[in-house]
Amino acid sequence: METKLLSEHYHQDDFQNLAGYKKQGGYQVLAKALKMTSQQIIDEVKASGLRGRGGAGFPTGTKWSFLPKNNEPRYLLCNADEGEPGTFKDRLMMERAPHQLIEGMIISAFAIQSAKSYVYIRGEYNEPIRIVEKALREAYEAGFLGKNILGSGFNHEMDIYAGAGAYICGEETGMISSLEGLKGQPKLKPPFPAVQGYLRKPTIVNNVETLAAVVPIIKDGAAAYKKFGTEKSPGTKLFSLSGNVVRPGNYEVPLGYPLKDLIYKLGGGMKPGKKLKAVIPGGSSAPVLNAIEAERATMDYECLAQMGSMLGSGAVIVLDDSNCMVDMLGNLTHFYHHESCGQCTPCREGTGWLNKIVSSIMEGRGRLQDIDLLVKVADNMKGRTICALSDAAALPVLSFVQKFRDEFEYFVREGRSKVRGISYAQMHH
Amino acid sequence: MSVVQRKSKENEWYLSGIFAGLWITGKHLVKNLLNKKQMPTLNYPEEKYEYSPRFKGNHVLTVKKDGSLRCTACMLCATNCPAECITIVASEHEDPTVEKFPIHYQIDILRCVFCGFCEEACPVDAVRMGPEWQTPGINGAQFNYDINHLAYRPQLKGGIQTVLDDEERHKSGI
Amino acid sequence: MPKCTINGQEVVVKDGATIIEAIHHNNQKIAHYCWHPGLSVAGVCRLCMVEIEGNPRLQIACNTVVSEGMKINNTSEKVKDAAKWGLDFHLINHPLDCPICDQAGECGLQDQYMEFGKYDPEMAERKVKKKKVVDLGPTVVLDTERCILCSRCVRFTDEVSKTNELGIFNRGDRSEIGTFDGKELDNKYSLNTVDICPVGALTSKDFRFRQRVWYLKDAQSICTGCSTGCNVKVYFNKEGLFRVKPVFNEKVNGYWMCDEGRDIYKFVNKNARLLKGKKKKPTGFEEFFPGALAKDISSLVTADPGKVAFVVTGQFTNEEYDQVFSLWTKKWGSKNIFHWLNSPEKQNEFDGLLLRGDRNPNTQGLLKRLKDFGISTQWKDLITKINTHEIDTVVVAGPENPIWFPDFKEKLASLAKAKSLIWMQSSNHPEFENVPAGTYLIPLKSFVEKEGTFTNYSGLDQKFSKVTTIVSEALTLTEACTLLAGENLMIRPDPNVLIAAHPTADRVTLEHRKKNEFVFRRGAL
Amino acid sequence: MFQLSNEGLTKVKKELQRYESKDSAIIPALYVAQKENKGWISPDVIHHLSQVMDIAESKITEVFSFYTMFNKKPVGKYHVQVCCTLSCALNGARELADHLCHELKVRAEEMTEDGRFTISKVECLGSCGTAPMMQVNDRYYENLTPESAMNILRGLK
Repeated sequence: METKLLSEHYHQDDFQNLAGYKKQGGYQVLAKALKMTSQQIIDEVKASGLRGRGGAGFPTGTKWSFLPKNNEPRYLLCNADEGEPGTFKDRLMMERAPHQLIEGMIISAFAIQSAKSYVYIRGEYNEPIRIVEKALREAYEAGFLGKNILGSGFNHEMDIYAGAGAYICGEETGMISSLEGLKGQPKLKPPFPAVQGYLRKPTIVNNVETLAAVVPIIKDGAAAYKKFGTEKSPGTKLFSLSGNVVRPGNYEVPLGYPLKDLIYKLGGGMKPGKKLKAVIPGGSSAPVLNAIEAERATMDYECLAQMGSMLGSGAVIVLDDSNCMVDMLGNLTHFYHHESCGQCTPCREGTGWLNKIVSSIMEGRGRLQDIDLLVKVADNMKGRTICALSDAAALPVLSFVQKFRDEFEYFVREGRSKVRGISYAQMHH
Repeated sequence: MSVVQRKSKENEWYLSGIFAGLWITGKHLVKNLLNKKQMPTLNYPEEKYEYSPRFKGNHVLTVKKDGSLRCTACMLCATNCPAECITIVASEHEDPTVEKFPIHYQIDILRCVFCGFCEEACPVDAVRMGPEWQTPGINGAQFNYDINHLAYRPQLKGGIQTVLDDEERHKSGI
Repeated sequence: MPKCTINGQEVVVKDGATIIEAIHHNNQKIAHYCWHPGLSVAGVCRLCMVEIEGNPRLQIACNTVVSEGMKINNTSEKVKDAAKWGLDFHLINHPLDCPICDQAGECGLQDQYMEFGKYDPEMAERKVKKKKVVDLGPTVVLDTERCILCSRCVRFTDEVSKTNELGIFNRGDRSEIGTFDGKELDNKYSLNTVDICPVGALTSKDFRFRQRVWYLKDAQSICTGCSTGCNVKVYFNKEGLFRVKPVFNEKVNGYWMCDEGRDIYKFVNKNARLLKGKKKKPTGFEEFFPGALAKDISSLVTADPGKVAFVVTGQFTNEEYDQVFSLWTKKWGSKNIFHWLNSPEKQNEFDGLLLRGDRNPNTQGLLKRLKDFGISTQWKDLITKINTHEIDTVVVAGPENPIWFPDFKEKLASLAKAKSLIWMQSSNHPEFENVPAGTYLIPLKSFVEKEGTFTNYSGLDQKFSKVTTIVSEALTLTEACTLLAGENLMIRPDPNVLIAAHPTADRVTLEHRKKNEFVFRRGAL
Repeated sequence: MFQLSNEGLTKVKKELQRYESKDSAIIPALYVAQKENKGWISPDVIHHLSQVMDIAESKITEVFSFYTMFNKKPVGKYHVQVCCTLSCALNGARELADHLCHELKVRAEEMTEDGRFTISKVECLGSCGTAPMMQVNDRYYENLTPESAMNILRGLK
């Protein structure tokens, strides 16, 4: 069963509108929050153990407390540049409940005493942009945004910024660069955004789901929130289930939920006649799990980390046994090659190199040492760049080769796929 | 080494020595007349000696398929030349894939020691040492071989092609 | 002043210094491309990786500030491996153009690969092809394939010249440096981008294909292009000078110099020079050995020094001024010394970075000496005195580079009205063809052929030494004036000539000669 | 020469005021210009924007060439973008794209002869749960089959 903390009313059509949202108790939490002090809110969020839902899983309250203690203007940025292949939860949240996000953002902004916030939405999301824009107008009209919100003396402005198609803008400093009107290339750290971010001012960047989750935390308190999930990964999370399952979609379950239940109970299991082959549990950057590991895995930060993978953005991509893993890795390396921003050399050249090696294996030009070379190149891309895209490109390669090496060797030796029995040219005309 | 002159009676009688020499000459004359095929001397210049194809003789500048010079004017041959006999003046080529080429390439063959270092240094197989070994000339200037002589002299019959051409090199991604 | 340990050695560095600065300060080597001390930190080449005790991940040295007690290591296997692979990543799409690349011999990739490389390339795929020989503007040619995207040039146009012509377009390994369609990289400092380019992606049109760098020697000198007095390195061989590059001097020019200053080698080379002493006769010029001519015509000067005027430009060294002025004032008691100031209206112009309107290297030195010797003459007095025949003979110490003297023709014509004109100058000028009979031309040495001191606009004295000899017969201003005064030149023996100066230094040079001379002399990128 | 319409000009001017840094207006301005220039950005457009916004051309070009949503060459009236990344690929998106290309007799990234369609294979569009999918201009079409996709394209005026 799903545990709907955030998505309870997503099926209602009028939940998009202010009226419908208010009917379900909307903006009452804001009123409550504005009566608290900002430190109380930060403490509450810290106590709830809420961890960033965008991918890295950094504790949100801790992140907020990194802000310098002064009166410098600061920014809150909402990261809605959902680009990780397999992830589509933020889109659902913005389309179904834009006010939930706005409410969460105002509370968070109040907590960090920010007077200005931006929602950075990826440019392809025309529908969500339109909906959030409309919701913003409604919120301004109703006095939830602007000067002296609900008579508390707290002022806050919120605006939207549409990206223009770059995966790397989902990285927080890449997003800040993009918002500043530059290429979306990540910035050197240090200084960290909490010290010098947008326009060199302290900036907090949070994912849509993280900011929305602030609402139930303030509403019922940290203790109530901690009842869900596990000790170290409290709360619920939206998981985007996609790939070869019967019922793909977004499912909200508490963290620590077994992966096999997610696939078989909520997702309806595999398509008839197909067997589970592998699962990528946290968006395309997460190392792949094979069927045996997938049986044991529970969806929380610790368990997946222990298995050498990660929870990431919570995008579960299910692969059945009709898929050729070499082909799928080719697809992923192509994606990272396409999306590398080109700033750091290991990533810029490495992603291209990986893609070329996999392509030449698929096109029948591969050599056995190419498989080892893939591992070597990926190993040397890891941890050598400004942002994590290089790691994100390297990890799937390492895990694919490690766990499905026989398929790669077969492809090199025979020039055709072990699973599908056909060559690359036959796969793609 | 100094020449030691031994004074002796025998030496005073040089005529015996002369006849001994004439005897050897005559012996070979008769031998060669009887067996002309084995004769080591040739009727130069009507007849010429065939050296091995690997003989390091006069330089040749190789050409590409279209007949233009292969040389990229990198000056490694000139740098490597122990006799400093190679002079190159580089220039910009219209074709960006060629980019650089020599407008002037001169080898002072009288200074050359035929060591073959230029051939060895060349990264693009542009200069080779051919099997030619006759270098006649009337005055000093004629021993300064320029591009015309090095690449297109009549003996080369339109130039010697390199194995790998620019275009192929670029296509194969070097 | 934090104290840190680099490879086991304790080093004290300035507050806020980064690790790479500390390592350079400690004279140790570290691989790097994108970091340049005169530009902001980009941190993109990922080569300057160091291991910091207590940090499991390697950090880049250029963006990590040294903190107290930091233990830094850049010689461990882990760091070496990172540098090796970092270099290999740089090279996988870099064309093997070295034979035609102008940078070969002073290339960052070549140098650093020799030092830190993997020597076992595993790239077996096709390289990315990009545009070659892109004409970027009047001074620079771009090869996008060779570019390793260190972004130094982009940062230069962003931060130093502030002209923003260059950008990195596209993304991933399709990224390339370029200018917007049809826009040119055309600013007064554009050639600095060629200097800071660690590879042969940006090459100077002026120097392109003219020489291989290993045929050139270099020596330090002072730019005579304007009164800023940038410290420069001139590159030369027996054929003459080929190019000029800036040398770091915090007080004067920082890391940069202007494009106009890079042209100073052109008027020093033989084809632009006055090679022989000449005497104009109605039938044409008669050529003399310069020293002999000067001695020969000394009677023109010594007969009545009171009727001789000396015209001087701000292009000579302080030592020359001192000696010549004392000859004039002390020996002959004459104060007929006139300062030929070119374009006086532009004297105080300044473009905000380096280039100044005063195109003489030593105007300040000249003015100071004129004052010291109590000379305050007006140019118009000289003209009146010539017209009234108060002055018979005019001795001119002319400019090295007549391009910056727009009034050259006019001045020559007005001075030629004197009974005899002795014109001493290093460079030739087409106007010399039209001088009246009775004019003498004496070739002088240029700034690379002599040593001395220039005083720049701010009053800073900068010494420079002799670089090479181009016109061996030419005289320095002092020598010429000594001969004009009827005296003989003396060669004073150098007392140090028989003492072996630096026996150890010679050995060091020899050792490095064996390795790679160029790397050694250039030092860090 | 490309010129923004008056309406577009006001929009760009408004975007210039909207954000705290002037450069932030580059992306919105490029959107406005792309719409007015038949769906793609030519050097003309950048030159014009540079004059209107007083930002160096190289900066605008950097931004324009970095993001995928700005088209570097003319596209058809309907720009059909088929997501081909992992989740969609698992559900046959690549075959879908090939099918569309085959049906319209055009290669990927190229315009049909009548100038109506351009088919591009693009990276993840964030609709993985409803794969395979395509985006035609601004609109998403999800849960496609080769036939249904072709029907949609045929139905476009």
